[in-house]
Amino acid sequence: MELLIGAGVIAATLRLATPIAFAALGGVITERSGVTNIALEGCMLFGAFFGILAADKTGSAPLAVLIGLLAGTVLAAVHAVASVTWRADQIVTGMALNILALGVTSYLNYEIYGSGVPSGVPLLPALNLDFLAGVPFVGGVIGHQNVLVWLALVLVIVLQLYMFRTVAGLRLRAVGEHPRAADTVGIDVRRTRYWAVLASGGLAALGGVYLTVADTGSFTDGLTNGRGFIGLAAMIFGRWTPVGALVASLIFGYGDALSVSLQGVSIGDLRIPVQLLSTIPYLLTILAVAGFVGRSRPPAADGVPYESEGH
Amino acid sequence: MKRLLALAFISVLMATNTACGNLGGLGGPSVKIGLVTDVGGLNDKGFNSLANQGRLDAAKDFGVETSVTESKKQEDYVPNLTNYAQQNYDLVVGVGFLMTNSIWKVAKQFPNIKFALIDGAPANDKGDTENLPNVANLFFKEQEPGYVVGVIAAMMAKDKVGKATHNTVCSMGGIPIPSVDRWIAGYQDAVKTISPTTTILHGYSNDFVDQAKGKEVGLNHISKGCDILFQVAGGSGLGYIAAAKEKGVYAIGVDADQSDVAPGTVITSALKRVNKAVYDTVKAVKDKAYKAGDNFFSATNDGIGIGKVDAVVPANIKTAADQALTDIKSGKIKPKTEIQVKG
Amino acid sequence: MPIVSVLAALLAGAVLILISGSNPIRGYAALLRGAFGSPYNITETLVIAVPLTLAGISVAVAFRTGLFNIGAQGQLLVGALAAGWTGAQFPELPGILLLPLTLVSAVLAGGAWGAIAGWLKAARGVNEVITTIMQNYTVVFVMHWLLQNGPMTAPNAAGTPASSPIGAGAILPIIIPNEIVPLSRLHAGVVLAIAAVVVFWFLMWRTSLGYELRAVGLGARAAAQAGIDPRRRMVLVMFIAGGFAGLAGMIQVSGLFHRVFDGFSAGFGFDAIAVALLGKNSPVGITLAAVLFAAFARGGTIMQADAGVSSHLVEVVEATVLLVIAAEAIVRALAVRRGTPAEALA
Amino acid sequence: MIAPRPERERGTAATVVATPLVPLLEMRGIRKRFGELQALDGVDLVVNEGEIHALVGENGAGKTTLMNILYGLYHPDAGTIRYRGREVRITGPRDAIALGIGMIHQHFMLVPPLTVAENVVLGDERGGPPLDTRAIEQRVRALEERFGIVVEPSARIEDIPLGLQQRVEILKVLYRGSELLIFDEPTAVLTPQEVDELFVIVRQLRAEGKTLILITHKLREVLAVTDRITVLRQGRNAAQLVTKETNAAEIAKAMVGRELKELKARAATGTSLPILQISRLEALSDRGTPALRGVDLVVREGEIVGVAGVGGNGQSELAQCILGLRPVTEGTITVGGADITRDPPKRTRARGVAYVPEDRRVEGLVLPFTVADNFILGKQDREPYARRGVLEREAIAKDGDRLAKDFDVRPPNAKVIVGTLSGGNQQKVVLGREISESPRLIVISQPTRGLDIAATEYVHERLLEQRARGCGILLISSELDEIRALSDRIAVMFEGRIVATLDAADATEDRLGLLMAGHAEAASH
Repeated sequence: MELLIGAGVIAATLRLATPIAFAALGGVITERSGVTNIALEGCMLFGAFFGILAADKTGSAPLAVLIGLLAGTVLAAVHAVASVTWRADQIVTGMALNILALGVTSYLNYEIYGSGVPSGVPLLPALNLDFLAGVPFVGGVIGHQNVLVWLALVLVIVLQLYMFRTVAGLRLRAVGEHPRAADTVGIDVRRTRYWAVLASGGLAALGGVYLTVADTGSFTDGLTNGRGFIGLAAMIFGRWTPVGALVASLIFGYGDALSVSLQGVSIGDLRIPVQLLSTIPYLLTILAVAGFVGRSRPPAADGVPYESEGH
Repeated sequence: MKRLLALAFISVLMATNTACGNLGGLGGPSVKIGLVTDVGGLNDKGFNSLANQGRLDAAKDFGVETSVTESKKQEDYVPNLTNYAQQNYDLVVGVGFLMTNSIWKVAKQFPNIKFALIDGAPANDKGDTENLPNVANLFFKEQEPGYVVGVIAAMMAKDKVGKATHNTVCSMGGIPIPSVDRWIAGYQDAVKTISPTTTILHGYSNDFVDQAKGKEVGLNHISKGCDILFQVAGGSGLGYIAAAKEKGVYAIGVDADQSDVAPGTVITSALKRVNKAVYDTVKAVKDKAYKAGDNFFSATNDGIGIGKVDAVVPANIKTAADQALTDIKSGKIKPKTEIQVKG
Repeated sequence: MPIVSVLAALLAGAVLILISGSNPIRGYAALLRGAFGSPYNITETLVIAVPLTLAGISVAVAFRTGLFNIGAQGQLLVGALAAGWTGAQFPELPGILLLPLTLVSAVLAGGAWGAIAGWLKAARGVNEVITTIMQNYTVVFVMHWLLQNGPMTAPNAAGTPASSPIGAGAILPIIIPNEIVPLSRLHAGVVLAIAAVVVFWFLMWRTSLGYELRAVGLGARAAAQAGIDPRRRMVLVMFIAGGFAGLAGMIQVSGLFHRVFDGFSAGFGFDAIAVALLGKNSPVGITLAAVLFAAFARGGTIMQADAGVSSHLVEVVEATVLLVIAAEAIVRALAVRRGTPAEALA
Repeated sequence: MIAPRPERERGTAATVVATPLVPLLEMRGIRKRFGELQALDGVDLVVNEGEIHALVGENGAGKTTLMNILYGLYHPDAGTIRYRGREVRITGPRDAIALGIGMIHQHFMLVPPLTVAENVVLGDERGGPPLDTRAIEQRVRALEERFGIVVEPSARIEDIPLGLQQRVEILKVLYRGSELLIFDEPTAVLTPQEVDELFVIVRQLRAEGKTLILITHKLREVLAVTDRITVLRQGRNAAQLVTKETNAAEIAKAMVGRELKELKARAATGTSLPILQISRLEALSDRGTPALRGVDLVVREGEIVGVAGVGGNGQSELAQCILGLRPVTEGTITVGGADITRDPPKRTRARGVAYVPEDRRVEGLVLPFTVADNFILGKQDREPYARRGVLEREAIAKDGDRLAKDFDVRPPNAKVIVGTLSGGNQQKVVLGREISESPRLIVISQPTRGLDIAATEYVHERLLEQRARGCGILLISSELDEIRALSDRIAVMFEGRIVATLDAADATEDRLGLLMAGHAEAASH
């Protein structure tokens, strides 16, 4: 039981879900505006690399967060120009940017650090909630989570409110559902989409920053390992809402945590091979979507370039 | 579509223009060395980057001309090796056990070119090892450095040195294959021999890249009382070390000396001197002392060893480790090659 | 115009190469030489283009039906595993039996794996993007299990995570004799790939089924009211898509490796998405885009080997060119569309 | 190509324009070209303050294009716009809104998942950053009270009928304080009562001092509510008229450039043999709410049964159930005596049922396909178009050309992409496909929506032809005129039920209107 729902597993779930949730939030905001951003993976990689680089060179973890975020935003800006202004195929552009990000970060990583890794890098601290120490389970789960884990949770709420309880969120959704209607009432579709794409890059980059500046303290080539794509799936799974995306990320994170905690466990004489344990998060996600979520409808204008008429 | 056609056309035009008459610029040094990495690439924090280090050292010390090619897919091994062979490189080094068949194929076609393969021997199309007169198989006895760092871990745990208070040691591999497991086998052998009461944990990240996964395995092990963590998982292993650092326990590096990854956390490293293997092979080619077939790198020829030992490790333990290394050299200790504790 | 943009992208790449301390002219020369500079290099480019073409078709067939198949990678690997298993299981069978058997098993396995995503979408409404992403990872780990000292690992693997070699009958022969292009690996898989391109074209544009698939892709509701059930077509098309990718996997096994290595053919399925879109999901377009991608892959490697340009910079240049082509193609298409009055007057 | 303008009309226009006031809006010499097509060729439009100005013309005459230019959605190639005497450049909707120009679009510019209030204030929320839903709804409610337009502000657009959605469009414009309101074909989706209500609103707006431009091709409406009329034909001014001084025939002639045909008198062809029988039919809507609540209906051979009703009362679901596109939860449907209740579309169609869906662009046609390919949709796996699963390209091309000619598709070229055809020609493709198989039953929805007069006449003639052949026709339409002109019997749908079935002779407009609004007792009067 401890292995399935112990505080350790649930705490790990939160940690593993965090980078995915960041990417998924990025996905939610950009797709709600009508732009698919398959380059979340690349933005995340940018955040991871430039975050740790900044932490190492400036010695300041908060500054690292900022620079990592900016790096992701810059990459997303390329996507915005290509897909909003040039109306290029958003998927091809995204794939190209993923290749670009892998190339740039791997190149710089090798040029700057060679075969070594930076050491003594300041990392983002955990938020130690000592008053929870005595509380069983809860203390173990959230007593010592990193500030970025908390930031992710806060951002989920903020973005949920932003999207459904603010004027700007209303406009964002209108642009993603019916850009022409938005255009006819004077909402600048392009500008809205630009901001949304930029924000998605920044958010995904925070997921990358979490991986390096909060979680592990070093960068290795391609260390995001597809989390941007998982985030994309979590966004769809969560029906394009921030809270839904978080739930989806948590389910995936839980599967991931299980794949670690169940290592070495045998059921009777049957020992589950470790490689098969690693399939848990993926299968769990498919099962969860098939079982509970089912059909989900993307924003009506998602992925469709908008061209105001007559120009 | 026109665009692609045009591009392809230009490409061909320019290619035919440049195909002849280049390469003439080479010449110069008489010995040329080519290194072909496996798909892990140069930044793998493991055998590829060490092999490359050996290449660069050799270039500097011997003035040989060198080149490196990173393989992006396993499909690339044969053409990448062939590219160097076609240009009459004097030595073509391949990295990794996944190249055993590729190097067999290419080496058979170029009997006059010398090859070397890190961690493997040429394997024919049936999958059977078939040594060739122009392929040097550079093998390492990973269980040996695994054993030596195991001695340090075992004694630290037994004596409850520093933060090692739970008499539990653990390890993490990238994937469960022999070349990874041999390290762990030696490590566990040492612990079982020296401190039978010490609890041993073991796990896998199932990955060589993903640091976060490695860290989770580490945190999981630490939560079970482990306070000395040994990893053989490339980039993923860095996450395992990060877990130790975050929780204030000890870690052991692998392949290269990883003491500067996390000073104070990494108490020592188990070394596999791939760089030396490459360096020595280049030297042998240059000195016309190249030897095809199995070349073992072990304690005997300093092909393996341990890295810098942190100050937290007491002198007696350090001495014991040195002694273990000596005993392995002399054959008095023969570390096991099979893992005993699987999880 | 397009050539100018591509040249601009290459120029930007040249600046990067220069900054990195290498000679861009030598670099690009090596790139072209690596891709097309000798008969051998051309054959190697084609060797890479073959699986890219097939995986590209896999993606395109789904796109044409309105589905986004991110799962070509997983389907390819499943096909490879099936081919590797079949080919090794009956090594004594003559080629006339074993080769078709291997091919069919790979196509069926890849197809069945793909059909799961189609079925989940049809029956449960599960977005195929989620399913295929998750399936890709699942295959990778199952493959690890099968090949790392697992059920499919060769007894003589000696530490290499690989399956037993397939029987001689399952091998696709080399089609260019050693006398003409020494060492060539160009195997009969290229013939299969060309055949697959033709099959793809014929299926989509010359058969009732292809008509139905395209109708579903371009107007699902119009198709539905005309009696073409989109759900059934979803399952079917994902089976077909998986089948093409599975064939790619079989070709890698039967043509190149003659067994399955853990982690081989990495990335073809992802490049295939760009290949399909760049090739406008058309048979000829996909073929050309696959060759372009393969040329970059092979040329890029040689660029590093012979000109010392970092392989990562090659990726950056490749991505830049891709971006420019993508933007160009769309801007052009829009410019044409803007001239039509239908929309304006509706 | 373009008919010369009669001198008399020019003269009329000149006298009317000479009003003492400065006109509110003056558009002069407007030109706009789309590719090959000269959509507007030097059009003038002058609108005085406080009037209701009709802009009439057939589909394709350039009405909507002209208004889109005024609203800043298109940029003219030439010409000037003066507003309140000042020359203005309108580069986008923002400029138009700022000038006080508002547009009620034909295809509503509403965001379906958002609420009424959110749609009204969108882009001009007057508050924030937080979205104060209560305040917004309050403001919208106040606006509704002021203009006497009632819609529940918290309802979602996707949940309310088209008639109410139009009110939201009007509210949107009023909310922005527009002085000049453009109504683009506002009555197309309304019941007669709703049209009357709209006209009350329209007159009230005029009384408030607003100026209105009403784009329409329905002459009755023009005569009922407008002050002055500008007629366009083929991108040019065809006439300038004063409503009080003209009549329907004059306007129609200016629009079409010829006299209109009368529908031929119909001989009774109905037999007593029922071809379609529906009993106690129930089904759910897309959102899972009951859409059909026990529908009983019979269509006999050689009979046209019209289904009248305000859009969204179950008509679409009824058609979909017959075809097999929507699961039936209760009740039965038989065609020629065979139970087809659970049959998929393919089997239903095999029994001789043809279907012309209401939205031809989404449901009727695969727009990127050619005309020929659209003709074989649904027959793609049968001879002569396919043999053993392989398409017979020659047969497809040949029949495509033949059908394009038979059904007067313009251009008469089956290789043309259907998406580039005009609405009328698209409808001919659908109709041609469906009736070329000599069906026993045609289910047809909104057959002439968006079509010009000539195309409408064409479609009506074809339907009567089919009726004469003995085919049963279920005609669903929101155009009462159309229903009354074609039907032998008329069934009125309200909230998922057939509230009455009348003989055509008894179906007066008033009676139908009351029934459509849910007053079932009207049937007994």
